[in-house]
Amino acid sequence: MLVLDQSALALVIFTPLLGALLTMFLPRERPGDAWGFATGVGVICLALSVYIFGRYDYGEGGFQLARSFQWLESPVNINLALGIDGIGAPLVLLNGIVLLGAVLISQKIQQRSKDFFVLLQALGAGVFGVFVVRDLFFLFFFYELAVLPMYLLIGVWGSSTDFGSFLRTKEYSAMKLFLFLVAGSVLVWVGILAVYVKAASLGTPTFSLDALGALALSGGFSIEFQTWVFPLFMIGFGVLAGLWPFHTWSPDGHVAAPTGVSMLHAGVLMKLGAYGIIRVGMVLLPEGAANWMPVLIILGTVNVLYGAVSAMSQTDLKYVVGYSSVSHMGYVLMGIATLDPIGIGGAVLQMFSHGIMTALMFMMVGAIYDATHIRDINVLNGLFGRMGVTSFYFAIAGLASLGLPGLSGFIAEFMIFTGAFRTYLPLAVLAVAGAAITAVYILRLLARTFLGELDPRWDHLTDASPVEKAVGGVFVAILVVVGVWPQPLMRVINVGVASLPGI
Amino acid sequence: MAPLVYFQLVSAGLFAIGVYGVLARRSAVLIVMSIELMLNAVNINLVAAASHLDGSGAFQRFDGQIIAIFVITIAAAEVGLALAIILRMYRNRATANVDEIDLMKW
Amino acid sequence: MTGLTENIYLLAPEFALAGLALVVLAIDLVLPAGRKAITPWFTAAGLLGIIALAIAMLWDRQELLYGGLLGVDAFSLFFKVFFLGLGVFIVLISWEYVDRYLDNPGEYYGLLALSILGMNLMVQARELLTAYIALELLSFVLYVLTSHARRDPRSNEAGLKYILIGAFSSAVLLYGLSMVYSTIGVTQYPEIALALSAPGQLPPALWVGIALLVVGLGFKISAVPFHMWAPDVYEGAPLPVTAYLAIGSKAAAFALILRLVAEGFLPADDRWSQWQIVLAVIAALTMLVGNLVALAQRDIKRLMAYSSIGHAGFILAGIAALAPGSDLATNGVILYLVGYSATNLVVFAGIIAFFNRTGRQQITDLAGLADEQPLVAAAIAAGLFSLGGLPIFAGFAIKFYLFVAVAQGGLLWLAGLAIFSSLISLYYYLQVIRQMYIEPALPQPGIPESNDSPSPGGADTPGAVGELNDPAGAALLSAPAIRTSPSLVGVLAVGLLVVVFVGVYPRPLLNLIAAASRAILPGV
Amino acid sequence: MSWILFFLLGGLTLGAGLGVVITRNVVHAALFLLVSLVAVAGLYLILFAEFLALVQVLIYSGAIVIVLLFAIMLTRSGEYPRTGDNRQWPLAAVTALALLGVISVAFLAGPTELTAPQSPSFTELGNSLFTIWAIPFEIASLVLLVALIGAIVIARGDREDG
Amino acid sequence: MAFAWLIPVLSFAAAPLVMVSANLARGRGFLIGLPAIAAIGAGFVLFWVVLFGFLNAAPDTPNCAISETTETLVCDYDRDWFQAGLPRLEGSVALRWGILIDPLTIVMIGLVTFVALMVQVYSLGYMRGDPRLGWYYAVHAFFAGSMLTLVLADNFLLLYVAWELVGISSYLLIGFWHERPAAKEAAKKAFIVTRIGDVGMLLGILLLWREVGSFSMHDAFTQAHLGSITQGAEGLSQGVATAAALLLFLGAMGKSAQFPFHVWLPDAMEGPTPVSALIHAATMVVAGVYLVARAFPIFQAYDGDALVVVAAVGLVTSLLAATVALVSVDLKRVLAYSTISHLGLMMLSLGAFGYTAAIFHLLAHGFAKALLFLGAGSVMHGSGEQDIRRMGGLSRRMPLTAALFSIGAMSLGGIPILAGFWSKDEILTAVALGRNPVFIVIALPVVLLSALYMARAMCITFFGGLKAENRSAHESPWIMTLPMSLLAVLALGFGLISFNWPGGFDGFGGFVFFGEREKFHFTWWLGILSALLAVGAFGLAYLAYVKGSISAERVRRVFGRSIAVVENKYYFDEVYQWFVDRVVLGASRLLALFDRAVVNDLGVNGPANSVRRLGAMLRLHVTGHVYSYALAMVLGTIGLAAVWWFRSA
Repeated sequence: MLVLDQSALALVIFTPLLGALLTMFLPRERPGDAWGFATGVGVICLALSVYIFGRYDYGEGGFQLARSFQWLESPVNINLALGIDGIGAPLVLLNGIVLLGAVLISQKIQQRSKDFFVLLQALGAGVFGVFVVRDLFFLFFFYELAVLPMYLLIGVWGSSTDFGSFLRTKEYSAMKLFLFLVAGSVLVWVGILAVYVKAASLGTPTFSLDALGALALSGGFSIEFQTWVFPLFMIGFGVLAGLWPFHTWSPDGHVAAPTGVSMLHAGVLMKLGAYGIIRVGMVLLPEGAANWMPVLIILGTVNVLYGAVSAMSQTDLKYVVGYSSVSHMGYVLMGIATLDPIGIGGAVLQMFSHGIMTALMFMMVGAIYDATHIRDINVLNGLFGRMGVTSFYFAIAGLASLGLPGLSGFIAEFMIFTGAFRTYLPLAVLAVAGAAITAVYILRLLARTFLGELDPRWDHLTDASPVEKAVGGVFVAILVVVGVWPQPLMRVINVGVASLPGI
Repeated sequence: MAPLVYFQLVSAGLFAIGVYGVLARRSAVLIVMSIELMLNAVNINLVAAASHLDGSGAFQRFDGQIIAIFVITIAAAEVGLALAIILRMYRNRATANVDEIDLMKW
Repeated sequence: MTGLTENIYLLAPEFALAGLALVVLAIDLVLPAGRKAITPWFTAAGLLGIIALAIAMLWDRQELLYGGLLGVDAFSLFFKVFFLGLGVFIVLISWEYVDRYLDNPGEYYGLLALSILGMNLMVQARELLTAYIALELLSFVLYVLTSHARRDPRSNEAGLKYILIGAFSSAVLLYGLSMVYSTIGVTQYPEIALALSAPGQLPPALWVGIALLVVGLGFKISAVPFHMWAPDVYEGAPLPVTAYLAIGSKAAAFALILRLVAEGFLPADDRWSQWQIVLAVIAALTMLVGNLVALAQRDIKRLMAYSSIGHAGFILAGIAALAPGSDLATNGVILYLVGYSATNLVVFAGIIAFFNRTGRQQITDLAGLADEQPLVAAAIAAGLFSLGGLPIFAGFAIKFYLFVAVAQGGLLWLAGLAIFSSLISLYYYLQVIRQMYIEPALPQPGIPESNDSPSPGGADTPGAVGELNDPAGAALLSAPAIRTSPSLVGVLAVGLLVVVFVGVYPRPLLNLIAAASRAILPGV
Repeated sequence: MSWILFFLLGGLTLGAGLGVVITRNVVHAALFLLVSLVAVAGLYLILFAEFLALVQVLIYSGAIVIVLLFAIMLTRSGEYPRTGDNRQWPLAAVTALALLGVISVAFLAGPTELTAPQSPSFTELGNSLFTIWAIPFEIASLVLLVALIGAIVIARGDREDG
Repeated sequence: MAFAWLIPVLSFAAAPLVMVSANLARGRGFLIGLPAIAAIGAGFVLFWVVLFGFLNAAPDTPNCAISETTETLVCDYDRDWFQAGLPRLEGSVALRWGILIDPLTIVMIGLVTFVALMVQVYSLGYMRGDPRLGWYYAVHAFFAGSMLTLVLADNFLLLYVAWELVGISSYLLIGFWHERPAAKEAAKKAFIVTRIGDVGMLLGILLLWREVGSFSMHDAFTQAHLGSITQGAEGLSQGVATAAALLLFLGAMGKSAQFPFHVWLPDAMEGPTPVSALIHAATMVVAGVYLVARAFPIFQAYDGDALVVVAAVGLVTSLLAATVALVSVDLKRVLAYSTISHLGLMMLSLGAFGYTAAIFHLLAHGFAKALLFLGAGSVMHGSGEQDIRRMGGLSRRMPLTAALFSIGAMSLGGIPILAGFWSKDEILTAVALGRNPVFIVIALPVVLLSALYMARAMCITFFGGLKAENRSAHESPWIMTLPMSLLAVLALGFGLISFNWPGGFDGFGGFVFFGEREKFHFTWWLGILSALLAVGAFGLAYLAYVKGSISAERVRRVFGRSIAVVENKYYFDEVYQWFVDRVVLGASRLLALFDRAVVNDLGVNGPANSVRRLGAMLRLHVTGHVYSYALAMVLGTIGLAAVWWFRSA
C-alpha cells in the first residue's frame, strides 16, 4: 500500500492522460474499442479516487499522500506538488464517479468515438489534476486542460436547439462556453502572475500553494494587494462556477453538449471554479476574500434566484436543468462567501451533491432524448408509463435539487443556509426562498414530462439502457446515502474547511 | 572645413527627400530610386562622421567609411534584385505602378 | 593582426554551411533533370551534419572573433542548432510542395541554406553592421523565395512589396546606425553599452538613431506599426516560405534583438529602464492589432500572418521585460521562440499537407478535414490550441513562462493584456478548428481557384507525383485523397512530439536556454 | 573654399534629390539621381574620403543608374513620361518634413565639435576591410550572390526553363 | 422507550420491502401491502409499549426530565448524525438524530399509527387490483415513517426533514393517479403551496438556531422561556421570539391548509380516498397544529404575541372553509373543506391558549374525519359516485357504511356525547376565556355551519329516496368496513377520556397539557348553546334534504349572488392562478427574455460582435499599397523617435 500511497495522486492524473494518449492508437474502424478502453480507464480512476478518499485520514487533517516532483527550478520554482486535503478528497471522488458514469453513458457515441474518448479522458485528467495539485502553475495547467476539450466535445458531438424564434447552434454554444471559460482564466492568470510577482518581491519567488499560503498567513500580502487581486480570482474562477452575470455560457453549453459531456461539465467542471475560489482565492488572499465576500454572496444570491426564475419558463428539458445548475452553483458560491465553517462545508458538500444529481439529470435527459428525440417539455407527456426507471431517477435527482431532505442536496443547502444565516441574514432569506422556486420548476418539469396520460406516441419507447439504469442506480444510491448519512463526507470536509485561513 | 553638423543636415535633408519619394511616387522604379537617395544620406552621414570622430578600441576611426562601402554594396544588390522583381511583375501584370499592385490587402 | 583570426576555425560550421549552399546550387546545375529529387535530401542531410559539427566543435565555447565582431558562445550555439534544425524541417515540409508548384528547386534549397547562414551570423554578430549584413543575407533570400512562384501574381506582388518595404526599412535602420555612429563613434554592442552608461548628457541624435534602429528591427519582427507588409507577404509567398517567414526569420530577428539589448542596452541600466515602457507600448499595440485583425481573415495564410504579428507582440513584451541580473525574461523569450516555432511548424506542415492535396487555402476549405485527413487535422488543431496557449501543448508552458517574466519585469498590465489578446486569438484559432472538425466537407468544386492554381510540375517533376499532378483540376481533386507524404507525416509527428514535450516538461530545454541566456547577459 | 564647395555640392545633392522625387518624367528622375549621386561623391572628396568618392562614382553612377535606366526601358515606364504621384503625396510631404524636423533638430541639439577631418590611406582602409571586417565582407559577397541568383531565377524568361 | 425510534424506522424499512414484495407477489395483491401493514401494526403495538413505559417513567428515569416550559415529563434520546464544521471549532454544529417522547408525541403516535393501520387495512379492499399497488403501499409506509419521525423529532432540523418527507409522500399519493391531469396538477399544487410555507418554517428554524446556537427544541424552548421570564434580558428577545413563532407558523399554515394557503387541500382530494383519509384529514394536515403545539413555548412567550395571529388565521380559515363546505357538491370536497375548517378551529384554540383543547380536538377530529373519508371512499367504492347531487338514499344499499358515516358526521357535527362535541366544546371554552369576545361570536356560527354541512352531506347521501344512479350500489367488503367500525368506536367514545374518571385517571388534560394540568371543564352555557346549534343544524338538514320541507333552492335565492362567490370558493384559485400565470410565470418569461436579450445578446454577443467588427474595421488599414505601409512606418518612426528622445532626455 505504501507504493500506492506514494503514487496514487500522480496515478489518478496520469491514468486518464495516458489513456487518452493510448486511445489515439486504437483502430478507427471499431468504435466500440475506444469505449471499452475508456471504461477500463474510468474504472481504474474510480478505484484510485475511492482509494484516495478512503485513505484520507480525517483525524490528522492537512495535506496527505503528498508528493512533489521538481519541474522547473529557480528562478520560477515550479513543482508538480501533489497532495489531497479534506476539500479535494470528496471532489476527487466525485470526479471518479462522474467520469466513469460519463464514459459508460457515452457508449452510444459512434461518430469518431476515438476522438471523443480521447478528449473525454483528457477532460477527466484535467479535473483530477486541479483537485490534487498544490502548485499554482499546475493548478492552472490542469484547469486549462480541463477547459480545452470542451470546444470540440460540444462542437462535434453536441446538438443545436431551435426555439423557433431563435436558434442556438452547437457551434455558437461551444464557442461561447469556451471563450467564457478562457476569459475567466485570463483573470485567473493575471491574478497568479500578480501573486507570484508579489511573492518574488518578498524574496520567495514560488508558485507553491503551501509556500504562498504561509506567506499569506505571515502577512506578506498587504490588504490593498489582496483587495485588488482577489476579484481576479473571484470572477475568473467564478465564470467557471457560473457566477452571475457570467453564467450565460452555462445553460447554452450544457444544452448543446452531448450527454456524457454535460454530465462531466455540469457535474464536475463547474466545481473547479468554486474550488479555485476556495483553494486559491481564500487561501492566498484571506483578507481580500473577507473584503469581497459581501459582493460574492450578493452575486451568489442573484445566481440562485436568477437561475431558478429563469428555469421556470424554459421549455427545453436541458435548459431547465442548465438553469438549475446556475441556480445551484449560486448556493455553492453563497456558501463560500459566508466564510463560515458550516457555510463553506455546505458549499463543498453541495459541489459533491450537485455534481452527482446534475449528472444524473443530464444522463436521464439524454436517455429521454435518445428515445424520443424531443426535449420540449410542452410536447413530452406521460413518459412515466414507458420509461419508469428513467422517470424515477430523474425525479430523485430533481427532488434532490429542490432540497428534499433525505437526499444529499438538502444537507448541503441546509448547511449553506445555516452559514449564510449567521453572516448575511437577508440574503439567506432570499436563498431559502429560491429553494421554493426550485420546487416550482422541478415539479412543473416532472408533471409535464413524466406524469400524465400515457401517450400513444410513446408506445414504442423502451426504458433506459441497462448501462444507464445501472449508472443511474448508483447515482441515486449516492444521493440517498449522502442525504441520510453525510458524516463520512462531512468529517473529511470539515477537516479541510477548518484548515482554511480565517475560519 | 564645415563642421559635422552641416553634413548631418545635408544627410537629413537627403534622407527626408528619399522618404518623400518612397511615400509619394507611384512607379516602383522611382521608389527604388528614392531608396537609393536614403541610402546615400546614410553614407554622407557615415563618411562625415568617420572624418570627424576619433576611433576607439580595436576599431579604426574610419570605420564609417568601411560601413559606407558595405552600404553601397548592399544598395547595389538591392537595386538589382528589386528591379528583377519589378521586371517580373511587369511581365506578369504589365504594370509597375504600386497603386495598381493591390491584389492582396486587408 | 594574428590575434583576430587565430580562432577562426570556430566558424567552421558557417563555412560548412556556405559550402553546402554552394554545393547544392552546383549540383542542381549538373544533375540531370530526372534526378534532382535528391537535392532536398542532400540539403537536409548536410544541415544535420552541420548541426553535429556545430555541437561537437562549439559546445561550451565562449570566445570572441575578429576583435569582438562575432561572439561564439552558448547563445549563438543554441540558436545555430535551432536554426539548422528548423532548416531541416523547412526542407522536409518544402519538398513535396516545391516539387509540385515551384521551378528551380536547386536554387530554392541553396538559398535556404544561405539564409540559415545569415541567421546564424545574426545571432553571433556583436556589431551593428555585421548584424545588418547578416540580416540582409537573410532578407535577400526571403525576397527571392517569396517571389519564387514566378508565374503566380500573388507571389510576385508579395516579393515586390516585401523588397520595397524591406529596402525602405533597411535604409531607416542604416540611418539609425549612422546616427549612432556619428554621435558615439562606435557600433559594437559592448561599446554602445559603455557609451550609454557614460555620465553626462548624450546628444539627442543618439536617441533618434536608436529609435530608427528599433524601427528597422521592428519591421523585421513585424511590430505594429511596421507590420503591414507581413500579411501580404505571408499570403503571397509560397506556403513553405510563409512557414519559414513565420518561424525562421522572426526567430532570427528576435535573437538579434536579444543580443543587442542584452549586450548593448542592458548594462546601461538607467537608460534601458527608460526605454522599456516604449517597447512595452509597441508590444501592446502589436498584440492587439495582430489578434484583432486576424479575427476578420478568411485566408489561412493571412490568418497565420496576423497571428504571427500577435505573437511577435508577446515576444516583444518579453524583450521589454528584460532586466539586468535576471535571466528570466531572456529564458522566457528564447523558450517562447522555440515553442512558438515548433508549434507553427506543425501548423504549417499541416496546412501544406492540406494544400498539397487540394490546392486550396481558404479557411472554409478546411471543412471536413478531420474526416479526410485525421492526422493532419489533429496536428493543425493541436498546433492551434498550442498557439492559443492551452495545455498540454507548448503554447501554455511558454506563454506562462514568458508572462511570468513580463510580470516580473514590472509589466503586469502588459502581461494581462497579452493574456487577453490570447483570448481573442483563441476565437480565430477555434474558427479554423471548427471548420476542420465540425463543419461537413464541402462538395469539391471542379477547378481550384485561379490564384492558387498550382503551376504544373514541369519536366523535372518525378514521375510518381507528375502522374498525380498531370490532369490538374477536376480529376486531381476528385481522385481519392492523396496520401500525405512521409516527410510531412514525419515532420508532423516530430513536431507534435516537441510541442507536447515542451508543453509538459520544458526543463531540459530550459537548462540549455538558461545557459544560452547567461552567455549574453551581463552578471548573471 | 571648402565652405563654398560644401554649399555647392550640398545644394546640388539636395536639389537633384528633390528633382528625383518631384519630376514627372522617369528618365529625368534617373538623370537627377545621377547628378545627386555625383554630388555626393563630391561631398566625400571634401571629407577626404577619396576611395569612397571613387566607389560612389563607379558603382552608383556607373552601375546602379545604368541598371535603373535599363529597368525603366524594360518596364516601359518611359512610355508614360507623366508618371505622377500617388494620392497621398501631400501627406507624404508633411510626414517627410516632420521626419526631417525630428532628425535635424536632433542633430542640431547635439554638440558641434570642430575636429579637423582626416582621411585614412587606401592601405589602411584595405587592411581594415580584410582583417576586422572580413566577415561582413564575406557575407556581403554572399548577399551579392543571392541577389544574382535571385535576379536570374526571378527575371528569367518563362519559356527557357520548360 | 429508547426504542421508540423503531416505530418510524420499521415503516421506512417497509417501503423498499414493499417494492420488492410487489415484484415478487405480482398478481397476489393481498401480499403486497403486507410488509407495510405489518410495520405500522408493529408501530401501533410499540405505541402502547411506549405509552406505558412513559406512564411508568419518572423524572429520575435516565434521559427523562420535567420540562421547565411545559411542566410535563419529557424523555429525550439521541445519537450523532453528522457534524457541520470541526467539533473543536467555534461555530460548528453537531446535528443529531433525536427522538423526544412526551405526552404530545405519544398521543400523536397513537393517532398516526392507529389511523394509518386502519387506512392501510382498508386500502387492501379499496385499492384492490390497482396495477401500482406496490408503489401505493411503499409510499404509504414511507409516509407513515415520515409522519412518525415528524412527531418524534427532538430537534427542529429533524422535524423539518420529516416535514418535507411527509410533503413529498403527500405529493406522490395525491398524484398517484397521475394519468388524470387534475391529479397531477393537484399534487404539484399541494407540494408547492406547502413548500412556500416551509420556506418560512425553515427560516424560523434557522432564526432560532442563529439565536439559540442549536437546533434542539429543548434549548430553543428554554431560551424562549427564559426570555419571556426575564423580559428579554436573557434568552430570546421579544422580537426574535415573535418572529420565529410567526415564521414557524407559516410552515404550519401551509401544511395545515390555513388561509391563505388552504387552496391545495380541496384539490388534494384527487388522490385515492384512503390517502385523503390518512394524510389529508387525520395526520399530515394536522402537522401544522402539532408544530404550533410543539413550539408552544415559543408561541406563548412574551404573552403570546404571535398567538393573536394564530387565532385570527384559524378563525378566518374556519369560517371561510365552513361556508364553502356548505355549498360543495363533491362529497370529498365537503369533507376537505370541513377539514380545513376544523384545522382552523384547532389553530383558533391554540391561539386562545387552548392547548389541551386543540390537541384533543385534533385527535377527535382525526378519528372522525378518517372515518368519514373512509366512509366516503366506501360510498365511492360501492356506487362509483362522488357528486352528492347524484346520490341519495344510499343507506338502503350500504347500511353499514351509512351508519358508520353518520356516526362520524354527528361526532364531527358536535352532537352531544359524541367525541366531537366534547372537543369542540373545550375549544369554545378556551376561546371564550382566552380571547376577545369577537372571536367567540364568530366561532359560534362556525360551529353551526360545521354541523350543518356534515348533516347536509350525510342526509343527501344516505337518506331520502334512492336515486336511480345508485341502484347498483353495494356494500363494501369487510376489509373496508372493519377499519371503519374501529374508527367509529373512537369517534363515538373518544370523548370519554377527557373526563376525570375515578381511579386516578385525571383525564386527557392531565396528560397533555401546557404549563399546568388541566381539569376537565365544561362551561354550561356554551355547552348547551353548541349542543343546540348542532342538533338544530342536523334537524334543519333533515328537514331540508330528507323531508324536503325547506327548499334549499329558495335559500339560495335569498343569498343571491353572494352564494356564487362562496360556490366559487371565494375565487382563491382563480386569483392564485392569475397570479401564477401572469405575475410569476410572466416574471420568469421576462427574466428569460432578459437573459437572452440583454445578458446574452447584448452583454455577450454585443462585445463579441464589436470586437469582431473592430477587427473587421482595423483590417482596412492594410490597404494593399506599399506607399501607405511606408507612410505608417514613417509615422511610427517619427513617433518612436520623439518618444525615445523624450524618454531618454
